[in-house]
Parts: sequence; structure tokens; C-alpha cells
Amino acid sequence: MFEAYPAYILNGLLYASLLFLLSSGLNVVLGVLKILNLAHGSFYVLGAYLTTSFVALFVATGLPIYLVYTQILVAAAVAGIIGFLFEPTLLRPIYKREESYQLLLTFGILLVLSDVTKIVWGLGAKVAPEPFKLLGSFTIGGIPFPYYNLLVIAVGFVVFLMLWFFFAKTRTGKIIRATATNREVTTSLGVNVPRIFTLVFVFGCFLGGLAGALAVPMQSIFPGLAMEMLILSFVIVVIGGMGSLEGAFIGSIIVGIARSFGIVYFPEIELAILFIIMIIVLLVRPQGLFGRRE
Amino acid sequence: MFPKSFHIKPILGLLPYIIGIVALGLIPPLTGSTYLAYLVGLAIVLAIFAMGFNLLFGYTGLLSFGHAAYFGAGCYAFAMLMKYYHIQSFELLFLGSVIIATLTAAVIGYVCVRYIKIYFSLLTLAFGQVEYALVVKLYNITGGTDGIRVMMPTLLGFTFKDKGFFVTWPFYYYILAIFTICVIVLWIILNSHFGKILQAIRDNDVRVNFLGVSERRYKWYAFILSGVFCGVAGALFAPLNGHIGPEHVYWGFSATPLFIALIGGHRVFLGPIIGSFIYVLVRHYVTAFTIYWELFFGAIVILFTLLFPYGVCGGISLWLARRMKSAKTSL
Amino acid sequence: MASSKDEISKNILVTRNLKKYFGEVHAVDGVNLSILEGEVAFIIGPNGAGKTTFLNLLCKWLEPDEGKIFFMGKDVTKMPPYKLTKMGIGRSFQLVNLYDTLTVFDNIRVAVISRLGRSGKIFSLVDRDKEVAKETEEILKTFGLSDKKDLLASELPHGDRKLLDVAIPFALKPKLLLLDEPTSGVSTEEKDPVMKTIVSAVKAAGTTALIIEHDMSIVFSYSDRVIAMHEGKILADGKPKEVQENKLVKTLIMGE
Amino acid sequence: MGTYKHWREVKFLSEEKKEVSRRKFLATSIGTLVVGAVAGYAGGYATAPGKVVEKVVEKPVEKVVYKPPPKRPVPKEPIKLAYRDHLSGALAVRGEWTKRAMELLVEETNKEGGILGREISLTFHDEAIPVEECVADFRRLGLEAKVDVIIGTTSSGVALAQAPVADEIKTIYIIPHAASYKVVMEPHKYVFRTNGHTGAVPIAMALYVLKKMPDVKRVAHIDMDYAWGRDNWNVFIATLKKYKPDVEVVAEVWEKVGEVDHSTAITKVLAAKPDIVFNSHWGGQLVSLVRQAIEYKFFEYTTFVCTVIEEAFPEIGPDFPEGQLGAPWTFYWEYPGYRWNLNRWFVKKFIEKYGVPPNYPCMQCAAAFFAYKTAVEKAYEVLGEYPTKEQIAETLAGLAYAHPGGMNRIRREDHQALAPPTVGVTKIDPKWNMAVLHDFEVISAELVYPPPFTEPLEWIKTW
Repeated sequence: MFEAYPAYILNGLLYASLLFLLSSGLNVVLGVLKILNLAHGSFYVLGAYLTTSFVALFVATGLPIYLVYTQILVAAAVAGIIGFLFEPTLLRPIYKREESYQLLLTFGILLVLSDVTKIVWGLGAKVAPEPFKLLGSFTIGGIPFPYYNLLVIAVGFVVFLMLWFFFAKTRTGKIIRATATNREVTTSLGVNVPRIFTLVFVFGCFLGGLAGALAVPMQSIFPGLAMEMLILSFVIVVIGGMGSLEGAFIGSIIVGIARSFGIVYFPEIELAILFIIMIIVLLVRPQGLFGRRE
Repeated sequence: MFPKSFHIKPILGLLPYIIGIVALGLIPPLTGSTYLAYLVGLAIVLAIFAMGFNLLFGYTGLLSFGHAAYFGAGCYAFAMLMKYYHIQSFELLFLGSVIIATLTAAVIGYVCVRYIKIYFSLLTLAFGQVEYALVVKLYNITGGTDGIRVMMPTLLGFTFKDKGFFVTWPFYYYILAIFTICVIVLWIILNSHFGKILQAIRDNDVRVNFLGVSERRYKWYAFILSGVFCGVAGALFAPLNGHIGPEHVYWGFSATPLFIALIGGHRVFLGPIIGSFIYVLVRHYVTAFTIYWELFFGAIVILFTLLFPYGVCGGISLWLARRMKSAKTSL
Repeated sequence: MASSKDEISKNILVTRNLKKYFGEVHAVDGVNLSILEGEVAFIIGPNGAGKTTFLNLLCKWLEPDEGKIFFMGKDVTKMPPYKLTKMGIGRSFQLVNLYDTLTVFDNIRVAVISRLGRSGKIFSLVDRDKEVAKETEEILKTFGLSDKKDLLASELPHGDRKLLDVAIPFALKPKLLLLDEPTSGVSTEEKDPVMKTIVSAVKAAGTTALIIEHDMSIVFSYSDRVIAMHEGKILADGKPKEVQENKLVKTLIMGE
Repeated sequence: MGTYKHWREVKFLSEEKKEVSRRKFLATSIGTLVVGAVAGYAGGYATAPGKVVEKVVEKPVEKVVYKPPPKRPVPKEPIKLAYRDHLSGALAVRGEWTKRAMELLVEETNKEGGILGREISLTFHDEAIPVEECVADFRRLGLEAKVDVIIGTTSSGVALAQAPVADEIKTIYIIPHAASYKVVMEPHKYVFRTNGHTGAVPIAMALYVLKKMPDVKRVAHIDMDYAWGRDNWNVFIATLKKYKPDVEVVAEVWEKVGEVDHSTAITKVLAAKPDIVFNSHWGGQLVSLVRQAIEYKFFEYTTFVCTVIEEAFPEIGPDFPEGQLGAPWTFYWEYPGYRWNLNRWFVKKFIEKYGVPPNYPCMQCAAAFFAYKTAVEKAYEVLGEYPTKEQIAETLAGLAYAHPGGMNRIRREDHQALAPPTVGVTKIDPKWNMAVLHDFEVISAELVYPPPFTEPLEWIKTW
């Protein structure tokens, strides 16, 4: 039985990487704009649907097949641009408003986007298998494991490093963190805060779209996933600590591994395992693993 | 930066309330349509649910994401008491459901009120989803996703055969009576000493500690009271709908009272009631005519949050206040 | 100087070796203080001397790291703020935060309701409670806010907001009133009338008061006793005259 | 196309219920000659709809010369048919298919004069709204819009909620998809179900596994963690254990509805090295499970046994592994060897219009549509005037009728159609460039349907 352990751990890391990518977008927007973007799940769905269309188009063009992975980034970018439509028009007027208004507005966007995807891509399940099939799989501990999954784990890790480096080391990163801590002061320093907010929101949507784009080749995308993905990103953001990237990264790994071994040893638990972890963290350390107490 | 609060002195005293209740009472005799009676009954039940939710949201400043858990507790208590204990009398079932819903709210509330702002909301969401997972998993007791069928209970000892008649006449007036009591009780609570303290907690919960009032304990009392109203709504909903399932505990359903409160106006007493009628009627005719009802609803939500942040009643009160100049008015 | 048992019972408030650290910063570093019933004492000192922190420790906004607090002879170090307030300590806030969407009348009424112990009454209409209304009107009159009682707290000019901020704890009829710079942000010519209203109300009710204030002219014209703090410790404590002459106070605080 | 074995005993359509021993069925390889009987009987009885039907019915069936009563005129206004399905949300995957099927059925039938000359007006309604909205909308259709018949519902929860309401609003409610056996556990006058349920199809699946792989021992399963998945698995494993008590369950996985990441489930199952892996996934979840399983070389290590396998055929296309056992739940569009007019007509029209063969949700729609159509025509024949809703309901109870998916007999007691489930093995069909079921068997209804109002697990205990 133990020879399957490496496979379970790899599966755990795979789920952790997807969780981190999914929640990083929400985390960035929450950390800087102090907005809990309920429509974040819709950008995951958009990224996925766009990938299915772009990959299908790409395969039709007959270009060398190994370039199909570019379509994943293209789809994520388009998802980010769609985010650009919403931020200046709808979100900017209510930054000063009470928190419940921001939540409700993003909930409205979630509803609108879920029907838009239905109108554009229809009601059926869509797949984009080429990137997944291309790399084949190897066996570890007697159990086959696709190479594509390793790619996703790697991307998750790389994105974490890039984000950490961006916010800790680069100038713009520091400016964004300053805006997050105190808008008024940063505005007085001559920083164009509204533009920073738009940039950050678009970047959040891009990350959400990237998670969807990376996941769809392994899975499939069908209407109604936006709410599921939103709850998953909630759990990670809470466990890791609001707006904390290190927290989300470590939190994703804990949840990914816990879920993987949970399925193996307690099959009944799969439905509630995420929420139980979330409640334990909220009770023991409400600010999350790495968050700061407000 | 926030709108003017509303002095609770209603403009024309209790007149609008009496007219409203009488008008609702005339629907069955005038129209005699089972369908309309069912729809209005549903609107009233959701109004009670939204009033319970708004006691926390609009008057104590606590935004809960998992309120469907207490409404669902009321529904499931009603259905399971009827199914496993073969209780037929509505009054007994009603009492049992309200008690169980209130206990659920008390237990979950005790833990959640320790936290503020987004932590509170997410913790209520998490507890709500754990209850949802329990309801789906214990499927040999709760029927899981198939839910449980709710027969017609006996009202004051009378049994009924035809569900159509049951919904249009006896149960309709039963709901209306309970609704009137709920409105009066809530109005008194919100205008009582306790109500005033809750509003102080809404504006500045930390400072309330320095008035000699334990902020945490009073938030908990408010949470329990809210649980009572959710239990009442759940207990009325089960026989009206005839069938209850896990979707009444899912967090998606928790967004309904938030919709209703914000559309109606969460800072006005009448807000959730008017909001509920608007919600049920608009939602109902939209879903009947288009499969893209989510688009329609999303647009309404965005419109209201941007242009009418105070909701319908809030907007009307503001407009009246401006025109009446002197007294601060409110519906 | 160890205070003996009887000193605790005689004074309304006694602190023993009270300490509070924020990382290495010793905001309050071992303060021993006794306040007599009915005294109006002012606390002066440069910014960062630990004045506000000390006040926050007394009303349990902050938990002390070390030391003990005795109020009316009882050890209240471990008591939560709302119990302490019930026993008789009221406080105002340096950064004014009122009940913004309630009317001025309601801001005071909430305090009166709590004082009369009626906050738990669910089925009694507060508008019909004559006693609460009468008492609230009195407080409004003493603080000169009667004509603005139907305005919302957020609609008041700054001076009135400051007054309201003091009126709320005063409505609790506390035995000890802690005021954190009640006149800060008020225009200079208005500072004196505001302080006069406050001190006369406090004196009339015989309440002990501990007031943090920067404006020296006000301090020395209204205080019975002045306590000078510097870097978390008490530099000098006594009659206004004595403290004014004290060399240390002159150099460290007055900066002469 | 695969070989088609004839079944020896004609079981079907004999009114008296002869107790059939399952052991005999297994010992003498394939049991009842169902499809053959179906084809023969159906072929003669009802070919293309519309004009041909009148001809057949007039031929007197009994020896006694039967003089049909004078025909009174049929009302002119169109028959209002409301179709309800999940047209949004996670279950919308089927909505797209069933919408196509219903549009085709109504369009073609109207071209040939509708039912008894009355044109059919079809309206679509979305069921992916909270249940109480569904129920309210259902009432509105019956009371306000006064529709003649409501066909639809995929989720059993909604079907259970709406069944009592159908009697309340006295409107015929035919359920083509919702498959929980609980839906027909209580008698309802106006409610009929025209496809197999979770108490029957898993039994057929188990019998087929026992026949195909008699030496199966190690069994694993991945199922959705709600009533549907639970019923499927419990009935399947109970049947298997009844015949082979030494069968061992080596790995269990319960997945939440809407789960997209199956990697851990697949790894756990592979680690247990099972002979077969039972599964009742459907919709997008089945598609993503098979998609991931292929990359995990799942099908080289074990065999898939899936009760709703056809759902994944179009999306997975030629990658679908061959040799997997499966059922299209109840009806399949292609009966190799035996095609009768209704089946040929419906499949030809469907492919003409959409370029893709109709999958099982479409066949289920057709089964429901023809149930109503045949009942109305039969009632009109007997009464001589256009039947009321009540009369149509009485005709439907106990009605035996043909439809493109096979032959149904709706049981009088609980209005459940004894639709014989079809099972087969997957094989890639170059014509459609996707997998199809071949090596086909139709398992007689008496073997798999529990008697009215009995729990399937209790019934299995009594074998």
C-alpha cells in the first residue's frame, strides 16, 4: 500500500498548485483593494472556456503542436482584459462604500458572467485535451502519473516565486503594497492610486484565468463551476490569512495534501474536509497562518 | 459618508401597515387563484426570513453569509419531526422547528460573534456549508439531495385533503396571522431599549463596551433572535412548498435575504418586507420567460448597488424627507 | 514606594508597577499612582510619553503586561471593559468615534439606557421611557447640545462632536472619568469654553476626572493636580504650582 | 458491427407475470428474446408516426367485429407541451441535447399534422433555479398557463418535489430523466416515468458484468456523493454479492458533485489493483474523470463499468478506450441488426438536423413524447372524442407503446415504465469518429425491476 504514497503526495501538490493559482488572484485583489471579489470564480471559468476555444483554433491551424501551450497564457490574458471592463466602470465608484455593497456588486458580476459564458459557449461540457495528452505520463511507485501535472505543479511554484519577488523586491511592488496599507497617504505621495487599483484588479483576474486555463486540459469545463471555485479560493485565503501570499501558498499545500490523504483513508470526508479545516483555522488563528491581526 | 439614518417615527403612524395587511388578506376572496396565494405566501415567508436576517445586517451591522443554515434547520426540523415522529399538528411542529432553529443559531452564533467584519461573514459561511455537507451526507436520515416530502399538517386540529384549497385559504391566513405577529414583535424589539443598543453596536461596536454593555453577549442575543425568525420562516415554508432539500441550506440560498434586504432597503424597517415582494414577483416572472434569468438578476443587483444604495424604501424615505423638510421621516 | 492596604481603600484608583510593552518600546514602565475621590487631575507630557496608553490600560482597552490596578478598593486588573464601566469608569476617545448614524439624542440615550441597566429590555418601547428621556435632556442641557438633539452625530461641527464625545461617558454618571485630549482639534478660542463646560459639569457631579491635555494654560487654570509623564514613567506629581517649578518638568516637557 | 445473439425465450409483453429465475438466465447465457420481439411486434404496430397509425389501429385486434364509435371533431387550438430541464448550471450539459430532441420531435410531428390534427406548441423552462421556484413555476404552468402536458426534470429532488403538485394541479407530468427509484415509491395519478430507475439499471449492469467477466473478484468504485451515486453503487454491489459472495470491495471513493480534480481518486483505485471499477458519473464530471483516467493509463490496468457511459462519448471522441462495459442508462439509439421504423425515422431525422446521433437523454425524451402521443391517440380511438387530461392519464397507466428507444409498458400501479435496460461494450466507430456500444444485450424488465413500491435492496434480498 505504501508504494502509492509518492503518487498521493504528487496528487496533493497538483491540487495545491491549482488551489494556490486560483486563490492568488483573489488574495492580491483582497490584499490591495480590500475587496472580496465574489466574481473571482467566473474568471477561472472564463480562462478555461477561452482555452478550449483557442486550443481548438490552434490545433486547426496545424502549427507545430508544441506551441499549443502558448494558448493557455493567451486565454489567461484575455480573461484579465475582461476584468478590465468591470473595474473602472463598476468597482471604482464604490471603493469608499460599506463593505456589503462591494460584495453584492461582485455577486452581480458573477451572475452576469455565468450567463455570458452560457450564451457564448453553450451549455455543453468543453474540453481542450491536446496540452494534456501531448506530454504522456511516467510511472511512480507502480502508478502512472502524467507529465502535464508536473508542469502545473511547477507553474504554481514559479508563480508564487514571481509574486513574492514582485511584491517584496520590485519598486512597483512596493508602491502597490503601500497603496494597500494606506490609500490616502500614497495618493498624497503623487501615486495614481486608481490606475494602480485597475492594474491590480486586472492582474487578479489574469491569475484566476490562468488557473482555469491550466486546469481545463486535465479536466473539463461546464456551466455552474464559478461558485464552486469561489468557495475553494475562500477556504485558501482564510487559511493562509487575508492578503498574505505566503499564507495562501502554505495553506494550499496543507489543504492539497490533507485532501489527498483524506480521500484515501476517510472516503466519507471529502465533501466537508475543506470547511472543517477552515473552521479550525478561523477558531484557532482568525487572522490565518500568516495574516496580521487587524 | 453614509446616508441619513431614519428616525423611527413612521410618517402616517401605523396606517401603511394596516392597509398592507388588509390588502394581503383580500387576495384569496378577490382572486381565488391558488397560484397567486402560493406566490404571496412565499413572499411573506421570505419576508420573515429577510426580517430575521436584517435584524443582524441592517440593525446590528453583522453580515452573515450562512443564514440559510437556520432557515434550513427550521425546514428540516419540521419535515423530520413529521416524518419520523408522525406529528401532524402544525402548532407542535411549528414550535419544534423554531426551537431547533434557534438552538442551531445560538450554538453557531456563540462562536461567530467573537469575530468582526469579513471573518464573521466567512465563519458563518463555513458553518453553513458544514451543515449543508451534513444534510447531503446523512442521506438515509435527511434523504440527501432527494430531500424530504412534507405532507399537509393539521391546522388547529382541522385536517385538509386538497392541497390547492389548503394553500389558498386556511394556511394562507395562518401565514398572514403569524406574519402580522412577527412584524409587531420585530417592530417593538427594534424600538426597544435593546434595539437601540443594537443600533449602537452597528455604528461602533467597540465603544459599546465602554457603555457597560458586553458587545459580544448582545451580538449573540441578536443572533439568537435572528435565529427565531429564521426558524419561523423555515417552519412556514416546509408545508407551503411541500418538499425541502439541501438547496435550502446551501450558501447560494443565503444570498436571497441579502438581495431582499438591499433591494428593499436594509436601514428601513419596511425594507425587507417590500424587498421580498419585489424579489419574489420579479424573480418568478423572469424565470418563467427566459433561461438567462441569472443575467437579468445580476444586472438588477449591479444597478441597485450603484444607483439605489438605500434600496426602494430607503430611496422613498429620503425623497419624502427632502420634500417634508422638517421631520426626518421613514416608512 | 509600596502602597499599604489602607491606601488602596482610601483612594478611588491605585495602580501598582503598571507596565505595557509594544515590542521593545516601554510605553508604560512601572507607574504607581493613587487618585483621590473628587480630584480633577491633568496628565501632561510630550507625545509618546505613554499618556494615552496609560489611560487605555486603566479602562482595559489594553491588557497590562505587568502590575495591578485597584478601583474603589477592588483589584480590577483582570476585569473586561464592560464590567469595569458598570463599576463606574467612563472614558472618551482622542480620535472621536461616535454613533454616526444615530441622532445626538440617541447617542446620549444609549449611555443612559445602559446606566439604568435597561439595555436588556426587549419588549418596552424606549420612546415611551420618560425617565431615560428626562435624564438625557439634562445631560444635553449641561453640555449645551439641546438644540442640536435631532441632528445626526455625523452632521455636528467638530467642537460639538468633541463635547458629545465627552457627554456620552458623562451620561453614565461614572465615579472616575478618563478624558483623552477632549479639546484637541478645537480652535484655540473655543478650547477654553469647551474645557470650562466639561470641568464645571465634572465638578458639579463630584466625579473624579483624569484628563490628558497639551495646552498648558488650560492645564494650570483648571487642574487640582498635575501629573507629568515622560517615557512611560511619572516625572512629577503634585499641585500645579509645584509641577510648574519642577526642574525636570521644565527641561524635559516645557523645553525651556 | 458486433454479432447479435438471439435470445431464446419470448418473455416480453406476456401479460401474466411468470416468475423468471435469474439463475436460469445466467446458466443459459442470454435470456429473453426481447429486442427480437420488440422489433417484430413494433415493426408491424407503429411505423412512422402520423398517417400510418390510423391504418394500423382500424384493423380489429380481437375476433369480435369491433365498430369504432363515431368520431367527434378534435379541438382546433394547439396542444400546449411544456418541456422542463436544466438549461443552466452544472446539469446544463444535458439541457442542450434534450432541447434538440424535443424541438425535432415536435417539428416533425407537426409537419405530419401533429397529434390527431392538433398542432403542438412547445415551450422550454429552466429547472436550474432553486427548488421552490421550480415548484412555483410548475404550478404556474398548470394553473395559469393551463398546459396540457409537462415533460421533463433531470434532478430527482425536483421530480420528488413536483410529483405531488402534479396531482394538485391535475396536469399530466411525464418524467423522462430523473432516475431515482424513490420518485415512484408513492402513487401519483398524473405522474409517469418513462425510463429505467436506480433500482433497476445497476442490477442489469451487475448481471451483464457477471456474464461478461464471470471470475470478477476485486471491485472498486468512484461515485458521486449524493443519493444518485449511493443508490447506483449499493444496488450494483448488492446484486454482485448475491451471485458471487466472495466479491471483495477493494477501494471506495465518494466525490462531491462538481468535483473536477480526480487524480487522487484514480491513484487510490489503481493502487488497489481492482478487476473492475464501477462508476455512475454523468455530465461534465464523467467527461473530466475519463479524460484524466486516460492520461493515468487507467484503462490498461482495469476495466470501467459505468451506468451512464454514453454521456462521455461525444466529448472524448476517438480517445475513448475500447472494451469498457457500460450502459446508456436505459435506451440506445442503435440496435445492431434490428432497426424498426420509429427508431430509423428518429435517428435519421436527428442526424440530418444535427449531424450527430441522438444520445440517451434524447432517446429518453422520445420515450416520453411517444408515451403521450400514443395515449392520446388510443384514448381518442376508444372514446370517439378528444380525451380530457384525466382520461389521458387513465390510458397512460398500463399503456404498452413503441418509441425510437424500444418498447415500454407503463405499470398500472406505480406508473413506472418497465423499459428493458440495454448494456454493451465500447468500441470506436470510424463512421462517427467516437465510441459506440456494441456486443449488445437488452436485459428483460422482469429480471431487474422491483415490484411496485418495494425498496430495490429489500427485493434483492428476496431472490
